[in-house]
Amino acid sequence: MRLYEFEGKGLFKKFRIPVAESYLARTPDEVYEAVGRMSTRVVLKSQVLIGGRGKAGGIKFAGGANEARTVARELFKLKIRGYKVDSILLEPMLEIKQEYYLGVTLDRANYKLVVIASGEGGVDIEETAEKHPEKIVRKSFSIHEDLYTFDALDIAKKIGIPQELIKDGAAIVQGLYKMFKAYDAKLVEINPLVLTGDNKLLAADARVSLDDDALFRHPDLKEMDIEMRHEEGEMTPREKQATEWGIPYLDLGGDIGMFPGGAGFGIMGNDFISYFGGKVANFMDSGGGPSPERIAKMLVLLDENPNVAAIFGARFGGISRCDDFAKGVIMFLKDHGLSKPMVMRMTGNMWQEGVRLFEEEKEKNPELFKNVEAHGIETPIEEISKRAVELAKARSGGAK
Amino acid sequence: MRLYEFEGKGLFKKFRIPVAESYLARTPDEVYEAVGRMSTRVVLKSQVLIGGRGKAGGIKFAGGANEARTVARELFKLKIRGYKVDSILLEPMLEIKQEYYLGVTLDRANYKLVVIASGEGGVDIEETAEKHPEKIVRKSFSIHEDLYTFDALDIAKKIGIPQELIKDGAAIVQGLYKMFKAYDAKLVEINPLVLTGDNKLLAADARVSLDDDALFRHPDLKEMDIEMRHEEGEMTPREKQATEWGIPYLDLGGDIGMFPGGAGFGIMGNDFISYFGGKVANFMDSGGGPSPERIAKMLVLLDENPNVAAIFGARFGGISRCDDFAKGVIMFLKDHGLSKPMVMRMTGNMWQEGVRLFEEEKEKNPELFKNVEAHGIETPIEEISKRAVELAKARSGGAK
Amino acid sequence: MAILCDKNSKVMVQGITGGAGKFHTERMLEYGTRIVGGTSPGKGGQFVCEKPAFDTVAECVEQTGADVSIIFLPARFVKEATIEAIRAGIKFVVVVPEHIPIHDMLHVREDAVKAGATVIGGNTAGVMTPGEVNLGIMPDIAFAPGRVGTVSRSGSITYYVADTLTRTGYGETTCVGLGGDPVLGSTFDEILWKFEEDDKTKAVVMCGEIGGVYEERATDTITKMKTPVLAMIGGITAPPGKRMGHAGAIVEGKMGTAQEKLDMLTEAGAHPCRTFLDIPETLKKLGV
Amino acid sequence: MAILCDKNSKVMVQGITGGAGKFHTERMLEYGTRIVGGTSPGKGGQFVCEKPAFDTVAECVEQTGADVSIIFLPARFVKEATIEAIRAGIKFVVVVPEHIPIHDMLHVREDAVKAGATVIGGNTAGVMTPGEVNLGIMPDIAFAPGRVGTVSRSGSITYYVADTLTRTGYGETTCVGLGGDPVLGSTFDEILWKFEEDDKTKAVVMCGEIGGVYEERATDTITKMKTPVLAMIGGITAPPGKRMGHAGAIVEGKMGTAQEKLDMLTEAGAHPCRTFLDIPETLKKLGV
Repeated sequence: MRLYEFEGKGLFKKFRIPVAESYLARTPDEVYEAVGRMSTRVVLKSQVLIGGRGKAGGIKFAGGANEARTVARELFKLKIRGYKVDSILLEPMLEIKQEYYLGVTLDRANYKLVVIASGEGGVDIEETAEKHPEKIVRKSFSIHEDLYTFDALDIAKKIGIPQELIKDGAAIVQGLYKMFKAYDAKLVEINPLVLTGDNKLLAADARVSLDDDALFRHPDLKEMDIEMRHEEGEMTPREKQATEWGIPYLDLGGDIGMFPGGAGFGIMGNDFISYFGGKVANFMDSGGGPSPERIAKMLVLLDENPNVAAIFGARFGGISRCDDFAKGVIMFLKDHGLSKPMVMRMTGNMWQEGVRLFEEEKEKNPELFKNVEAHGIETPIEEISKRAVELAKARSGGAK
Repeated sequence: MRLYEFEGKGLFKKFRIPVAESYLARTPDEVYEAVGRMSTRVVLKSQVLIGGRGKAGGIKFAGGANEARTVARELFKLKIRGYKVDSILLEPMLEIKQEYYLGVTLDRANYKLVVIASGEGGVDIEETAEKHPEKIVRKSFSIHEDLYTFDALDIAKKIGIPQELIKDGAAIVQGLYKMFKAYDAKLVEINPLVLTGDNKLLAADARVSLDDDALFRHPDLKEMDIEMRHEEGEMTPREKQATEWGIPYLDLGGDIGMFPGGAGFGIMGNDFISYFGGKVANFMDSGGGPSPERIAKMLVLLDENPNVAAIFGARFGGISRCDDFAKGVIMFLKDHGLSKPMVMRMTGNMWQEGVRLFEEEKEKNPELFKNVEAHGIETPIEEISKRAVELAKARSGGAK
Repeated sequence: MAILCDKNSKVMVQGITGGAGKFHTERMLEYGTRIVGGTSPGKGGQFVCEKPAFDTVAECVEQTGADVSIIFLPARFVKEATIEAIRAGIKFVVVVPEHIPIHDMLHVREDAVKAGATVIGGNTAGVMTPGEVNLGIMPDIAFAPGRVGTVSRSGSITYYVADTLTRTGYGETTCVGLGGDPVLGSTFDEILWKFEEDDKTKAVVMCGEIGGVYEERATDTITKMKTPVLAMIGGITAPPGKRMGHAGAIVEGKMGTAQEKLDMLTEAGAHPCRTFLDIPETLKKLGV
Repeated sequence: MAILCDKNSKVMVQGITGGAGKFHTERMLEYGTRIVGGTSPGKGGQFVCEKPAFDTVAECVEQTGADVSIIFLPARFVKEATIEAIRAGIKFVVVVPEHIPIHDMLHVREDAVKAGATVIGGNTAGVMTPGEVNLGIMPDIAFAPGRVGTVSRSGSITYYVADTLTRTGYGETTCVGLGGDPVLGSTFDEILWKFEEDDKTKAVVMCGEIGGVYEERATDTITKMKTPVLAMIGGITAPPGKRMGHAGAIVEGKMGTAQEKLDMLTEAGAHPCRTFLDIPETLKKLGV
């Protein structure tokens, strides 16, 4: 879960990482009021869950309450790479002598925590790492290790924090590391860490990403008004609908509706369709052991998508059962009806039972299955993929 | 620092170790009032910082508010091994099916934390350990290790907690271990941990001892109304005086006043006097690098003690300086005057300077030094010890 | 022969009394997996499919001689359960549950490395040694004993690959699911090397996917291997950076696009495959 | 020869710019101790007695080649300072401050054992190798080069024993203060064994005291030693259980009364002494 800058800074305070005094405003009038209380020139920072907001015009400056309100009105209309601006963080404009970079993240390949720091902050750290690796300081730690003062001092010195401030710098490094461990973070980043005109170190931004799977350990986030949320950029109406139903779903723009099993083949099925000359309309993941209701909802998403010309279904029953899968498909056919041609394959756990349920139902009501071509283990998935491409071409061709 | 039972139980709650609902009362009337609110027979437990209060009559039972007040009046008059009863903890009387022992402590010789548990609680655990070592479960951990559920379950099972409660038992073991680490404890002990008539596990007592040297890390104790304190049993007026002055001091009953340097020779000097046939009046520790004022106060304690027939002084200047020592002695001689014979030796860091200060002062005012026999490095400390014994015998003999 | 586990493995199930634990214990037993018992703290003394449940792994190991463990427990208990198994001397642990907290897996990995134990998962479909052991949640229908090993991040891909190998007569030695979680107990290189050391495995199919970091770690090992490696990577046509269900499938910086992964593996000597049907064709060319 | 440090040791002082650090740096230099620099975080670049101060031990080691460190810092900083020295490759660390939190010392000990480093203290007067190195706060007057090693919990006892050995012509190889804190970086047995391995040390005087646990740990080692061990224990006549200033001097249960300690050591082969003057007499009898 990504945190907003103001939420991240709230956590920073808990770990004694210095931040500028700030106000959060949700309307232009709140901006006006808050800036009225501040005696300096202010910076207005759009709160969005994505980097690069500066380049996208999400950060502005203003000299007084009136100007700030005018600027805020524009910011609240902004969309930054799909993210709406719901709130603005107001901070006094700082005189900046130097910008540093400081972050803690995971090195998953080596199972370590890594502190990354640089004397050149405020810029794209990945670019610095690539072009000037010598300007990047890296230190790895085991998950059970503490980051001691001496390591923190070493980092602070290596990135060129002035001698009289290295103890302050070290305390920030230690604070950030502690926070990373205490809150099951995947990334905590201060970019830039600034040296101000009056010789203080301040975290001028906060980028914090926590492990969703560990949020249950951190009920105190709620007490800090940090609500659990899904990371959402701009969503299509169908993506919104899928999210409400708890189904991982992405619109991808093609004409073959993908109705897969797990995420693994969900991803690779996309490649197969492409390989055989088609283009998929979506990514979707059923999750492990989906209920018939969920299966039915997945099909609703596809059938009601006007871009979808044909549906490609694949189920390899592992932890899931093919009979449940078949029940879901039948539920959909009965309750909703299928308007698009669908080719599908069912195998794995209980596949014969699934096929039997289909045949039983088909015997009672053949009309229901008029658009369904169902296969079992005997047909390779490549054949199913090719057939889906054919079906889509036939239909899209006919529709044109 | 030892905690009172009620303080220890306060910490237990923080670590979800179940304790009985309880009230703390500081007067018989508070007892009356609290018991009025409780609907069961109650136990009145004297809060003292020492074990064995049960045997000493510090734990009583009562059936109602009136009886409880009468019992409380007696308890408040009690002294338990020198400790006054200032407060009483009131708890409902429990129906007890079984008593267990559970503790976490340090194994200093092996640098480990040790969990000790037994199916036979409520008794002297050291006796059990000696007579029936097979009834004691021990598990050692490194300081950086957590105590996982599986280890806790193993302990709970081995001491015979009923199968349906082993998860509760394990949670108590884990809670106690976490508390030990979180609060820099030297000992945390539940004796007994009881299985109640309604099949619940409860910590019926709490014995907690924290590391004085780590209390700076636990300012939250103060928020829990646990004040830092010195461990004090019954003190003699002189011990109280010394405590106020910050001087480690014990009255030991003999007639030779000990005026030593560090605690090391403070202890061994006692043996020397004994070896040469004398008996010391006290133990005292100057602390490292004592000021002249402190030196003077140490002598006041000895000179004003009527039991002291002679004073034995020894200073080996290490981190302390003999000139400071000499200055302290001179300060005392001038401000207070010495009424007892004193034999002393000064060597180590700046001893010649110390001796010079004595000679200078003696030249100006010989009367001041009439009771002082001062030696330097040339005289072995054994000779000084023997001389102290002689001086005391002469004086005590004369006084008799 | 097989890697990681074979018909002599004495398997225990952590979480044996839970819904998933019971269901899969029964399925695994049906396949012939030698399940000797399991654990369920507080439920020691119960039986599942006539196999005894214990409160702790140590007891189970002592009483049954279990040497392999498979975990069916809620994610939040996995860290301690895995470490418990390792401390009790188990050298191979299969973590089926998904969504294990990442920091927990770092602890697990350290304990495993220290003890010389192998952990696979979380979010793995398990390990299948056809005809001997079904250790996990894989559908047995896809598998047959044979001469190709497989290792894959995804369960469904494992099934499709095995289905293809079975159908074309190659069959499988062992099929390993690494798991779909972002931080895994074992990595491709480690499993590949076990196949390299297995006489019966004549080729290995490794299936990675967009995102994650473990495919990249495999290149050195592939260079050193004599056994041929066939590589598939899912997500070649996926838009980079869009979430794909698996948390592990978020492209990490410059690393991890599917095409880059496939190129790196090919350069290290692996034979790239685009569809499952490419696999038997490649094996044929290699004379496996 | 000497144990732990000798005239070639390059000594650094952690906390060199503080009051005690400065004072003792000067004293140690006067004795001839080869102090090469020190640390004081935030004060790198300053000089004390013309020796450079650095921000970290790693820098100091890199710039000066320091191989021994002595710590003069407030107790709460000792854990990290000691671990810092160990991680920077220092193999011998002297912890002078007292009242180190016990749990901190457990961490320090683990790090030291892992790195094969020796830590003595806290609350030690240090180590003296007469004529070569004064590493700590001992008054040099008591010491002279010679053939007996000493190891003691208490600084004052170290001085008295050395004084006695010096006066009677035996002199000392090295005098080690274990320290008075309840949990110590090194134990009697470890130091005794270093003396056993030192050719020049012909006998060792060990002085323990009531309370604590480290005397008991020494018995096995004494049994194995060829070098004779003389043992003194302070507190023979102390009432058990009453506090004696040193936190370490609280009798722990059945263990730790002075007489019991002396008996155990005697049984293991040590020669008991009651006064300092017993020491030269015993040495004479032993033909040292």
